[in-house]
Amino acid sequence: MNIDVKQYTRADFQSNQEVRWCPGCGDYTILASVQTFLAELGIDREKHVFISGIGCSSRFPYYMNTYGMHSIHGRAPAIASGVAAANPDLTVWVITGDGDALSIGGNHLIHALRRNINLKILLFNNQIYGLTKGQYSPTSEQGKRTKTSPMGSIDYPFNPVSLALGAEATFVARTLDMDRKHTAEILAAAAEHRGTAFIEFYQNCNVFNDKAFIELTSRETRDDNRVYLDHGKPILFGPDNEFGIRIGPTGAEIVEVSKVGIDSIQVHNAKDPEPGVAFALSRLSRGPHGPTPLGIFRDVERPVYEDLLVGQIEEAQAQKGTGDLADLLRSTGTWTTN
Amino acid sequence: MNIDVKQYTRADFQSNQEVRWCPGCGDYTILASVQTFLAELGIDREKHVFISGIGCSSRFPYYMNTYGMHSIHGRAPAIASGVAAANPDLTVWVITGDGDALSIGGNHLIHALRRNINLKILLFNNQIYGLTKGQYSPTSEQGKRTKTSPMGSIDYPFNPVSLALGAEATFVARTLDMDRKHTAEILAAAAEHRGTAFIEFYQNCNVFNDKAFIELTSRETRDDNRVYLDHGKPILFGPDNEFGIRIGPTGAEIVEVSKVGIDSIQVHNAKDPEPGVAFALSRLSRGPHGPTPLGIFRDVERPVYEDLLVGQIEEAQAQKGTGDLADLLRSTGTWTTN
Amino acid sequence: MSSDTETDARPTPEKIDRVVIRFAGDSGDGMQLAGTQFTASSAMFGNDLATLPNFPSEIRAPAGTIAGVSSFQVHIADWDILTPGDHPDCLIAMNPAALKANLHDLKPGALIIVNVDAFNERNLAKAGYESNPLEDDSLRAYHVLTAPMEELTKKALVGTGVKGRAVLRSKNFFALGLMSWMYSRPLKPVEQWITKKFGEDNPVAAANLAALHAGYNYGITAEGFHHTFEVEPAALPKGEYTNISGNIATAWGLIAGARAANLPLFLGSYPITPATSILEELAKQKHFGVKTFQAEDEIAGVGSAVGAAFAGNLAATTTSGPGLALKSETISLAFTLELPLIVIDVQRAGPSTGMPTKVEQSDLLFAMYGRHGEAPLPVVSIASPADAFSATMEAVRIATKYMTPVILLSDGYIANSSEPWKLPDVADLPTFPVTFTTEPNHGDEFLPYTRDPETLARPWAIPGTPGLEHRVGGLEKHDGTGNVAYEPDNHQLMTELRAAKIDAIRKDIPPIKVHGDADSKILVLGWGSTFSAIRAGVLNARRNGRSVAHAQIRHLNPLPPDLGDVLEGREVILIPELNNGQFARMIRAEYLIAPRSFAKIQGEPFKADEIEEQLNEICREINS
Amino acid sequence: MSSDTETDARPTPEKIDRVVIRFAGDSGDGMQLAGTQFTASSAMFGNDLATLPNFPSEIRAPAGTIAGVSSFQVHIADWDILTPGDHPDCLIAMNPAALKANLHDLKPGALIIVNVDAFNERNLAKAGYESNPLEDDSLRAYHVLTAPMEELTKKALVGTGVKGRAVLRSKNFFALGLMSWMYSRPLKPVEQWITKKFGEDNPVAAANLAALHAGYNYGITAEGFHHTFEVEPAALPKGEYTNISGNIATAWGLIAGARAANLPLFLGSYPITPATSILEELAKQKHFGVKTFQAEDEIAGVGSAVGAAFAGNLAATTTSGPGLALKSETISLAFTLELPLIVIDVQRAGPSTGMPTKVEQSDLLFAMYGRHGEAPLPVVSIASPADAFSATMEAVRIATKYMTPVILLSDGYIANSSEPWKLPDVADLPTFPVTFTTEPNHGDEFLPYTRDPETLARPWAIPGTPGLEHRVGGLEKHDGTGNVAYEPDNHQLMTELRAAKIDAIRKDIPPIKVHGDADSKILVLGWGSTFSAIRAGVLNARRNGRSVAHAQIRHLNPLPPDLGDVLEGREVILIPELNNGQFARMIRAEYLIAPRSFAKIQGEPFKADEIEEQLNEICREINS
Ligand SMILES: Cc1ncc(C[n+]2csc(CCOP(=O)(O)OP(=O)(O)O)c2C)c(N)n1
Ligand SMILES: Cc1ncc(C[n+]2csc(CCOP(=O)(O)OP(=O)(O)O)c2C)c(N)n1
Ligand code: SF4
Ligand code: SF4
Ligand SMILES: [Mg+2]
Ligand SMILES: [Mg+2]
Repeated sequence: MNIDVKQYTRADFQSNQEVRWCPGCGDYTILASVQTFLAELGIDREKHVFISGIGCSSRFPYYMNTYGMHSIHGRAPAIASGVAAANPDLTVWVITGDGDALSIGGNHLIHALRRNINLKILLFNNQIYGLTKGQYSPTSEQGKRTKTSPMGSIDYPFNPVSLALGAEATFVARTLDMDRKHTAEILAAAAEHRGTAFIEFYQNCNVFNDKAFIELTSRETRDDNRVYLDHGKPILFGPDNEFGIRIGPTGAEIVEVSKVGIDSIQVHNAKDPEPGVAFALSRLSRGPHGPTPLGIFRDVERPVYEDLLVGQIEEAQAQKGTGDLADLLRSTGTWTTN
Repeated sequence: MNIDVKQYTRADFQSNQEVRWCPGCGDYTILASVQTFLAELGIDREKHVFISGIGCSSRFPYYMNTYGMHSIHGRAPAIASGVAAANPDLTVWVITGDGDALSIGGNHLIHALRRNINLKILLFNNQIYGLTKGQYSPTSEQGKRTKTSPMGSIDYPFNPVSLALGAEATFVARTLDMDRKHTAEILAAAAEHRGTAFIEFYQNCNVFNDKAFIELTSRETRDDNRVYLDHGKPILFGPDNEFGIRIGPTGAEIVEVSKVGIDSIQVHNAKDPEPGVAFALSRLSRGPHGPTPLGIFRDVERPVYEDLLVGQIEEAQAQKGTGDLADLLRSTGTWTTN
Repeated sequence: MSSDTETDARPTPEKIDRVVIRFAGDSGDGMQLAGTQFTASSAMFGNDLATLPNFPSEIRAPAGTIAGVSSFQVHIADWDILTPGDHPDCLIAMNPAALKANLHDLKPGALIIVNVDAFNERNLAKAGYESNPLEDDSLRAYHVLTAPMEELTKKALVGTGVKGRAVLRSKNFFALGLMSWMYSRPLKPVEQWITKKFGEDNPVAAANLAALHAGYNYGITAEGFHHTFEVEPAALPKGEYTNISGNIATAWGLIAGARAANLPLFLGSYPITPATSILEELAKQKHFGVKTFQAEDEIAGVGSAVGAAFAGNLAATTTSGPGLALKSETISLAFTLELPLIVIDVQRAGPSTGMPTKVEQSDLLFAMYGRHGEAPLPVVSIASPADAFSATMEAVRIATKYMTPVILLSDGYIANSSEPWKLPDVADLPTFPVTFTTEPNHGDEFLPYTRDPETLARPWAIPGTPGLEHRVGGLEKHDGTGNVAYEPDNHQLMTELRAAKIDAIRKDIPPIKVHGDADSKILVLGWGSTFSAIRAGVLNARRNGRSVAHAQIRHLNPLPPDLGDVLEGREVILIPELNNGQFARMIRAEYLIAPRSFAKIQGEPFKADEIEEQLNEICREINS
Repeated sequence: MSSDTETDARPTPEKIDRVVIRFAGDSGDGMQLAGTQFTASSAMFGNDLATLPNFPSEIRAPAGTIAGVSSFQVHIADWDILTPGDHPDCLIAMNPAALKANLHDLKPGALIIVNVDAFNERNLAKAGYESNPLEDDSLRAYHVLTAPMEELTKKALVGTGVKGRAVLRSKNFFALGLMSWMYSRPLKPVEQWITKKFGEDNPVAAANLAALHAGYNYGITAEGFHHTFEVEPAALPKGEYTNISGNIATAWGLIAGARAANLPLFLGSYPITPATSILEELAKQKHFGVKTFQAEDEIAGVGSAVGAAFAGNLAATTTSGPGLALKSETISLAFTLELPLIVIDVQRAGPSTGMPTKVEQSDLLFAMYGRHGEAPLPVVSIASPADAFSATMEAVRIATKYMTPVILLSDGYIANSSEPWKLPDVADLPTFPVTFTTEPNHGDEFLPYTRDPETLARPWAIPGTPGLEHRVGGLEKHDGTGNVAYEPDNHQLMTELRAAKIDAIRKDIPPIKVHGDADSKILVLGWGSTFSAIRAGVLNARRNGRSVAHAQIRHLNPLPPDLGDVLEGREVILIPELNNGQFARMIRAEYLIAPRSFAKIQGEPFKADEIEEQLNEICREINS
């Protein structure tokens, strides 16, 4: 993103529509974080486009005083790809939910990631279908009782970070709705990244899946469970950083720093060209239970789809000149009658 | 699979339809391998169901003298899921191509994998759209010139093994169309596995993408490039097994055995409950270039979807008896008028 | 405290034959629940009834605003009523927005009961009131009673263990208690429901019971509430009744249909408003052996169903418009595979996402023509919540007898509203058991595309059957063998055979019942959920001396064989539809006549009055 | 060896005014290429022409079987012809299967040229011949010439560097050389093409040139080939011509349309037969600034196009029936967003996968009604390969002027066949430049759903425009502001406005041209690719003294305003369609008249004869 600082306040990014989420919903916090961040970022407001699918979270664009489209269920990454390809000068955001992105929209998501189109994808993972009032989603834990799984869900959930890494994503991060400071850091890094940036937000749905992330948010347990990944720093956690992560021949494991020594602890390298370690880190948790990595798993450079697309057009024009219609019509040979 | 050995020959599995692939197509070899394997496996012929999508490879069911459906593009895993869920006694095979499974059908594929439905998915990856006569596919290498990418494809490809692992697959393997012995081993392990088994076949399309796998098939280079993964054995390759794979803090790397010593070489563990190392191994190659792992990356147990489904029905029936319609109609309360 | 003791204190209620009551409040106020429970006790009491829930939209609007108002209307009567009523006799308004949003619908002189605690400045402003309507005399045309519901609920809950903000959640039970007093409803069914739902020992149960009784007792003690009403049990035909909503009846119809066909039931579905509760209901009925597969999307929902059908299940898929669109390609496959499949479209207001919680009938032509290639399908429609059960069974009968997908059209009004349903005797339900083919049908070969000479259906041989191994697919197939075939004449033949098979269903459709003045020169022709409004409107018009006939068409494709005769010779054929005239267009094309289309596209069902008014206008025109 | 020298050796050819030639062989034999090159040199020579390729199916059948036969038919003439011809005058059969598969189509007495080398026992058996037709006298009704094409090709290629199995790949050039001799076609265009395609120094180029000349020379020297023919250049209207196939013309029409609208062109598409070559052609035209996005599926294809339209591109998506089905939900979104979008459906035989390489017109009603909710769209059809250019431009004009998706119906026959097209003067092409909105349109506000009073189109303001930030979406929206709205009256209003906008396009449709005997009591009414067969059939009937009128309808929704008048007073309206009577059904519904439907569903276009026969029958009936 081309950062050309303007003087904005959060209010400049608030639309005139009343925000219509349930009181207490985690979506409010993320909305505030994003609006505040954009004001700071300072990119011209008219350059931002928010594309969403369908779901509670997908109402987001209505509340942003930017260009936006509340599209159809699951298709936001495809539509946003068209916006970005058509006009690479825009800053295109995708707002989506766990059902929208991972259930009906799974295919568009993984293809956007592999193409590395310049989209910032914010996935609001509340582990439930909120808008349709409480059915299990592809991130709901097995055994979860919901309206469509009265005896417990029998679907094994996706780990969105693992899935994204398996789909060749160049930027993958995870954060928490209520952790506004961390959210701001992650948003800044995502905006900085050229290519598809994928951010999983753990977002509380206090109506249909309250406290899903309580282990990460309650005062009593959060220090035990938030494992922050900071590029260039050893991965430590616990109230006194007494635990750490080590990478060994079986993947990533939690170790006590005092036992293994600080040198065995993995120094986080989000820029590792290979996603192997990032993937191993993503396996530390199955959903937000127990120690759970938060932060940027991966942030690497790879040619961006739009750049390649525009590059080919420029190359073709350099070779053949900008197209001439009359020539085109004659390009397969003509004959003349009189 | 319940193996109840019958006396079959390959001919028992050949339908009366003429096989209609281009002469020289890798699909012939895979067909022969599967027919031979099924004859040996000995499960009742009528218990096999082959479901395919659309593509050259997807004509496969027509040539099998079993139950089969040549369905629509990309949807075979969803349809097959219905077959398996409806009748868990059947042995359900999915035949699909790189376009069918990974382009239009990507979503159904990843969801079948996470659910761990008892399907055997054979993906014929020829890195091209064969049936529609040669457009790049989601596994075509960047820069590939095809009818729809005259200046070279700008899409970054999927690594099907990485994608499957990211989608929580319990069984993931890769083999080569022409390596019938290896194919037979992999098919046997897949048949043995309860849950979704995913096998990537490198399949040569000699008409639209000839020699895509030449580095793995030509006499001169194949020993340098085939890295066989055998459970419980160190991962060695090269004409004299002079190279090996080591797992370190940056993932999987190729090392010279003489330099690092045999003890540093990773002993392959397909049963590792965590997919971290399998994923790292999948990153050794980007498509079939240079040293490329072949074999079973992962083979672990996890509850199977149909078992859980049937289990809940049985549990419900144990609790409530098999449903009585008259009771159901009265279940929300009634009143009587006279 | 037991509810029975209180009833002694009742003044003698005024007997009325019918009443339309609307519970209205903020989405968070629990009005759907209060209304449903009021309905349930009225049902138990033996009234005839019809309901109409009305949700603001899928997502919560800010509390206190007009957009956030949710309402539930119930019509109870001592006779056979049809619609939830056009204009309420009584409105319960839990806040200013609820009053404002609903006032214009009320009958003149209607009773309004307000939660006066909510009429503070903030709420008045949110609702857009400049002055308090309870004080500015603007409601003088109505009979207004007030109750401090929040304060009294708080008091009632002391000692129940429920505290803080949770207390106010019980205020809907206060309202329900008060209404039960006013309309002489028994409290027992509600009490039982509360105990069952929350568990005896749950403080929430205690809180709700306390609020319920507090409301009831307020009626006893407070001034103004002493004029009470009673609607006597309806003289419904003798029998056992339950109060049924359309989606539940549809779910049960699938279970009954599978039982009649002697097949296991499989539902492949993806949640979507307003169809979701069919999936939810079937997910609860696992002990019937029902398998529900919550798919990753609609395509997988119908795809899994096609797979299950191939494997020998009675397969169904449920959805609404956007989902039907996604399923189109796969339905075309199922059509050419000639497998039975029930595709249920609970229509909602479109296009695109439209108004998901609102009713519309605008998928009719899509159901008819919404597939590429020549792929005609039977289309069956549901006329009312209670009709859903038998209409669904009929769809199953057609699908299994003719080996074809069937589209069953329901809608958001049928889905959520309810009415009394006289329970059928299970032993008397139709049966149509399926016989799978187990033997070769052509020498020692099995040809999957031979046809039954009468129905033109192909045989159903399922995987697992030895000796009948065969392949099916989406490519054109050879008549008989089913092998891939590109011959020109074969394609023509197969296209014609497939069309002829669907067309032959026409013979199997029962005669149309014409209601009202059968020979009238005015016929009202309807389909689907317009039934109740049309029937009531026609009844009223006839009571007022008009001669009118009414026919409601269940089978939309093929159309009933006697429809031409029924249309013949009418001067005016009025087709009311919740769309832009789609059925009217079908009738034009089929019979080359010009019906009069009455199109309403407002996300709401017809009112009986609107139908009657149309009829009046027609009569005026004809006579002038 | 240069081709020019040889021509001296020619005997004087017989002048004929037209000839229909069919090249037939195994799919691997390169018959499409031979046919295309023969066509190209005829085009250069100045003949009028029409072609009809015929592929067996998408995948190779076993070599030598009937199922594997591929053919290419070309009709060349010295006058303005219309169809690729009903019955070939000359068949080139590269093997027994090709002979068997095509024989029944030939004119009596037709010339058959066979590759005798392929008539061995194995091939005869594969084709299902019990004896060799070249020997058993079964071809005595025809004029048969044989050539040992394989042997001679082998010989000719000695020294070219091409060896082994690759040698036989050049035998199609042998056949082409021989046919060029027989029909006095210049070799030069083919020689140039070979050199350009394979590169001067490529041994394959040398091999193909050698085979070409060997074939030509065989004509000079071999017995029997001395009776040659010549079709003189056609007296086409003065101008510059190119030989164009439908998909290429469609691709170029998009480029021209984007230019006329002054917008960059974006195509989001997923490959599917027979639409793929539009994507392939546009992928080549990057220097026009065209962006092609090969999406992961059809939904993403149209989705990306909707995104590109929102961002201000001329967005298009190309597909065939199964893909149109998948796009349905997104098209409904584009409809309610009111964004321009060109949806091109190159129809093929359905239902489901059907016969992908075969033609059909069976998506018409799907195009009309294939969306949930009330979502009418303009539908434009293409009548012939050359018509594709202007029909596509017309679709772009409507889409951008009225801010709406447009469905453009092509089909597999148009897609792959070709005809001479008189090149328009680029300066004379219509222009309809789009002006994006850049300023507030309501005080200092921008309201995205205000409407142009004349067209009812809404303004198009694209991201990047300061001050016009706004949101659009699939939910119902408020008239003017576009904010989410659930009000009943607003929904009715918006539904009516959207429909009125589409209906208003009617005023903008040019008058129908009635050909033939304009006032005849018999009218043939067609749409799409039936054009050439109908025109030719009507011409022939009229030559034979029948009075017939013909109108081909380009705008299928809305229908042209004068169509009612054109239909008025006809005794018989014949509607030939490659479907089960879909347009006929539309005409019934619209005009309450009963046209006579002539339905052909065989995966093949109409023959002119079939139309003429129908007309003869109608005349007989009318007069009897
Ligand atoms: C095609 C289609 N299918 C289904 C739906 C119904 N639907 C709307 S949102 C949704 C799921 C929402 O869940 P999620 O994406 O997790 O968002 P949340 O509401 O939890 O933020 C569903 C099933 C729809 N609108 N369109
Ligand atoms: C809905 C739909 N979209 C597109 C197609 C056209 N199509 C058929 S097969 C295919 C791709 C085939 O590629 P792949 O899956 O790799 O199989 P292969 O032919 O290479 O074995 C495509 C695009 C189709 N039949 N249906
Ligand atoms: S239902 Fe859940 S996710 Fe949706 S707005 Fe309410 S709290 Fe938020
Ligand atoms: S096109 Fe390629 S994949 Fe298809 S049959 Fe021919 S060789 Fe095989
Ligand atoms: Mg969610
Ligand atoms: Mg492929």
